[in-house]
Amino acid sequence: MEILQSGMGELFQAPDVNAFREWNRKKPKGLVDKRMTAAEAVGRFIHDGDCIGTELYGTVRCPVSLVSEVVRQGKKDLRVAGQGVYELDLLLGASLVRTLDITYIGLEVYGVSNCLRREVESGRVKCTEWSNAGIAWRFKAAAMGVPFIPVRSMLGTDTLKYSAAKVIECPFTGNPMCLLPALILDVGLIHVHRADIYGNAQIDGISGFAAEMARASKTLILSTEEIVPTETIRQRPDRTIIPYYLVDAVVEAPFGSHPGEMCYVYRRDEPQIKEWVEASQTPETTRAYLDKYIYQVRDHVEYLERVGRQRLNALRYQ
Amino acid sequence: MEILQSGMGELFQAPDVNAFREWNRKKPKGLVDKRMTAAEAVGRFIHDGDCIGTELYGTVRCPVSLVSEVVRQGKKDLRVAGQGVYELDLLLGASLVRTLDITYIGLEVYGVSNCLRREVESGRVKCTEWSNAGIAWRFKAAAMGVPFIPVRSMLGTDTLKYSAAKVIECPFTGNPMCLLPALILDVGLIHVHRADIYGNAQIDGISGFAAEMARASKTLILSTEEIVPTETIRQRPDRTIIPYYLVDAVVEAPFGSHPGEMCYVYRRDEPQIKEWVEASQTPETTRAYLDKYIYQVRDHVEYLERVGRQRLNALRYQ
Amino acid sequence: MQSQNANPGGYNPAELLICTAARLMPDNTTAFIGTGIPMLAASLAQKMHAPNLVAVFEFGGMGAILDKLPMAVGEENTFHRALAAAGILDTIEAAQRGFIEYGFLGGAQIDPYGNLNSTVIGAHDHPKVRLPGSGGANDVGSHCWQTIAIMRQDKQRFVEKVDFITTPGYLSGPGAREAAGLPPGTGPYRVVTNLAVMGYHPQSKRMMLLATQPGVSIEQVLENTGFELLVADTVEENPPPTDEELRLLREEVDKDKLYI
Amino acid sequence: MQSQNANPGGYNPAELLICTAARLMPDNTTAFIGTGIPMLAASLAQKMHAPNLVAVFEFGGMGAILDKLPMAVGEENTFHRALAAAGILDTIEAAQRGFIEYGFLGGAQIDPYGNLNSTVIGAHDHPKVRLPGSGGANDVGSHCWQTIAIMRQDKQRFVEKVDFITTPGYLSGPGAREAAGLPPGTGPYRVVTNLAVMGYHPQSKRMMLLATQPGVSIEQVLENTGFELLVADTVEENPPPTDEELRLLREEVDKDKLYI
Repeated sequence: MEILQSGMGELFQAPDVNAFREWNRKKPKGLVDKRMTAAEAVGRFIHDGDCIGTELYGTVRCPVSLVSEVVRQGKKDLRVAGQGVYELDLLLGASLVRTLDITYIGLEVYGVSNCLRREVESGRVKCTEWSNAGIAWRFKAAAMGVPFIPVRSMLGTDTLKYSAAKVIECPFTGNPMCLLPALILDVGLIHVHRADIYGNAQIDGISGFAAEMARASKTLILSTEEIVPTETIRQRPDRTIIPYYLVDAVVEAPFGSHPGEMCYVYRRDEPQIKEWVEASQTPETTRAYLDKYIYQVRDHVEYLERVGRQRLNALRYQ
Repeated sequence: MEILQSGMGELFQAPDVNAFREWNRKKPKGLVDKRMTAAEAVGRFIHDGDCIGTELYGTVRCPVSLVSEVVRQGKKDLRVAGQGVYELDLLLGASLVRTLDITYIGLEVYGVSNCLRREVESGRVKCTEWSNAGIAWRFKAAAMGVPFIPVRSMLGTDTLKYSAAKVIECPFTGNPMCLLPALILDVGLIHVHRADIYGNAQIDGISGFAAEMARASKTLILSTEEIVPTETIRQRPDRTIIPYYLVDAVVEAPFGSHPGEMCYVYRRDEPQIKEWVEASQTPETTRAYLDKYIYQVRDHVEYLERVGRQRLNALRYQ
Repeated sequence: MQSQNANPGGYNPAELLICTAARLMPDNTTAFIGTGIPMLAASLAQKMHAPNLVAVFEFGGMGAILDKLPMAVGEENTFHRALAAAGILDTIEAAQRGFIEYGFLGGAQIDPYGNLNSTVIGAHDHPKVRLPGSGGANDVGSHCWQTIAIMRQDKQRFVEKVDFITTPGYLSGPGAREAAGLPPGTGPYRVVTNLAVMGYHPQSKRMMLLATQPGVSIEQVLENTGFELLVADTVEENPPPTDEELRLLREEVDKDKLYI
Repeated sequence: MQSQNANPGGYNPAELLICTAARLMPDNTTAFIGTGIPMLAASLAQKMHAPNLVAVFEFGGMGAILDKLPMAVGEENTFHRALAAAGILDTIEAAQRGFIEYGFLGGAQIDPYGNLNSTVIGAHDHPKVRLPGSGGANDVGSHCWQTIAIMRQDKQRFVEKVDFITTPGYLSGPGAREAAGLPPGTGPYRVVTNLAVMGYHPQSKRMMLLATQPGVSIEQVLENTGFELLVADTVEENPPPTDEELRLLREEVDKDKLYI
């Protein structure tokens, strides 16, 4: 069973599933009230240099209020995994990122990310490449508790060459297979439709890679549109996509994905996204945007007031 | 990357993911009415010698009406995968099985399966061993479209020695890992709570390994407690656990899991299960049971009549 | 069994096993629960000292409130008012990831290292008795931090060498699990029988008698063990089931007399 | 672009690309759809000749009815009255299993074998321009049976050698995909641009001009290609968008003028 190729990208986080097991064993299994403010959650659980990730993608169900708090507290040298539009752009715009397990960071219909360009082209941020499913599969491997997962993406390309994947000869079929190393996050940030005070969480619509990332995170901070009674969870246990024992903090955050969307609840705020697209073009205007929406507001409530209740309500599905 | 150990059990079905791709490409992608009788579905899609599997387990949401039809039609030399209580016992009792990818076949609180004992101890059925999760993971590998999946079950045991798994040295950590070969079924049989005429299906409560097995089956026969309008599916697309394009036949079968249970709909029929436990002890009484409930009834409707509507209704949750 | 006669209040062997197992389940922890005695023990523990014992059932139920007893591993009662109802891979992968502390196991044979056989008596390819097979046992025994075997104790069941290692105990002894690739720090914790409670010697990993059941002597335990059983320096005698335990068990846990 | 002036009815370059792409989508098939032109093309195809075109969106939407246009890959409109709304692994694994026939791709550069670059211009570790990266492109290009690239055509984009192979085309030529372990029988199918529609030579796997857009000459296509482009024996000229196509596009598909 030969190793045919090894990607030369740096592996920013070791797939140490045994250490992950030890960590998970120590997480509390009792039903503990985990509600706290974003300031407290980010302050307690995110450290400079941590390997973090966000879910979902493309301004859809993104943990914007949590990421804004990370920016506000200036957590730095972050090793960030994933794909992002607005939420990862904020971290890059604030120069808080040291490495990227990157698959896609851009502004979708509005083009490339200027923040990404500035940070990477200057050499401040180092990138290891993956595909979208590649990152999700890496979370899946960690969620399974195994150090790698075999896939048929990335084969034959520079994406693989600049990744930390390996190609082996399949011991059952003899064909080349790509093995992706598990990606265990120090901290995962996920925004959900509803959760109870213990962290049992439900999501409506597409699930993205929430199930996988939640299970791949040593520490998991949830923000939620609303807190619901545990009885709501117990009535429909098959809707629990994230069980409480994975969760370390539950932060109530209505409009927590704004200016992104939350399916069935509110649409995305196109003017504000365009405001960011414009602002992100230069460091100075980027800074001004961050001042306006993050540094100069105390918390998510103040942010929502700055945006304006009337404007927010207009985004709601009736 | 060394192969440390190879299980000496026979691999009854090759993990040929490329052939599986070709097969899946040819499956119809249009919305076609797939309703048919169990007789038609089993007659058209199951052949002597096929590799088949059933879901769930332990008299819970089992495709009993479909398996009964397989017995009725005498499909033989079957290669059967999985775990079972009543439903696989029927196949063994009717001597239709040639090989077993076995994890557990027994009568749970009522003890060992006499049908299994007779068939295996006589040498009529050959077994390759796996764990419960092992079989589900093998389906998961097939569902992913990859020839194997790494796990940490089965290591160090005779379960592995008599399986067709392999142990390799992990190229990322150096630790031994068990690789399970993908299990691609010729035909999968699944009973669901509701489906539309195209095969879009929902399940309530625990999902067992329905998602994985459905995606690991070249041909998938669904039985369903009820047929619902497609609009019901479209209203809650996040409840679709089996999308229509996986499905080849939709068989309406209220009480399709009887004498097993269907969560939230009806309880299991303890007296009839005990009747089987008793009957299965000798070949003669086994045959008499099969006569009574399968060979001498034309179809599932006649079966339900023989059981008795009043008795069935008493099993319903109010 | 002796216990029934030894206790003036009167309890049957099943009740004794259930109460003994229930006492081993702490509050605020996770345990893989199978049908039968572990289920009753978990329900009793929830009603006694462990209201927040999180019962995990292999086919997807997590955190059920065990008001009614299931007769099968996937039944509705395994996810009755549960916190989550997922699938088998979600629960076993949670165990593989280190989230499940305890697992309960049974078997036809057990050896001094806690290896369990539930596959065959005799040779695999020409078995004297074909047993059901691993089921989830191998998974539970591989991934849970601590496993507890519940069995009837006699020389046919407690043997020097099992005919087939279905589920890993300490395999051939110290270090063998880790060498095989099983997660470090996992392995057999207790064996609960009608006669005794046993653990494992911390260095040699061989089975060791820790406590006898009420009215059972150390000699009786040794006579009913087919291998050399280590004996702890101090062997306690388990207190019998209390009136409250028996009342809960009979009036609430198994009020329909499904099991006891 | 030339096409706008060449057509008396008047349509813009985006409308031309959308109509050209829509015509490539048959009914009763599956296609991976990304934001932008593929989305509009899929919606138009559903309203024209392909009511049962199954649009699959990477992050989980399958079989949506495309009444409204999404601005992002995971937006509610990607699973509006869909048949299933799952997660990214469910859709990509369906592709890995062979269920997805067509995939749409874009990129900053394409080479004669259909390899695409959306990662960097310049060297990876010292890029002139850091582009967004693969996203789902590599997955779509690896697993779908047939991929269709939609791009603007000029010599900067159609190059002999891309700076970085983000997404596999035919790699270095015939047999290279299979040798790399990619699924046999997959690969680039068409390239749709403002100037032409290209395919690939069945043996050499090099890009080949099949049809020009309305009013565009073969020479114009060759002049705007940075490598030797094969030319089919017969090169058709695509018919311009029909009145009905344009009406549906403007009045129904993109009635809020989000894209066109």
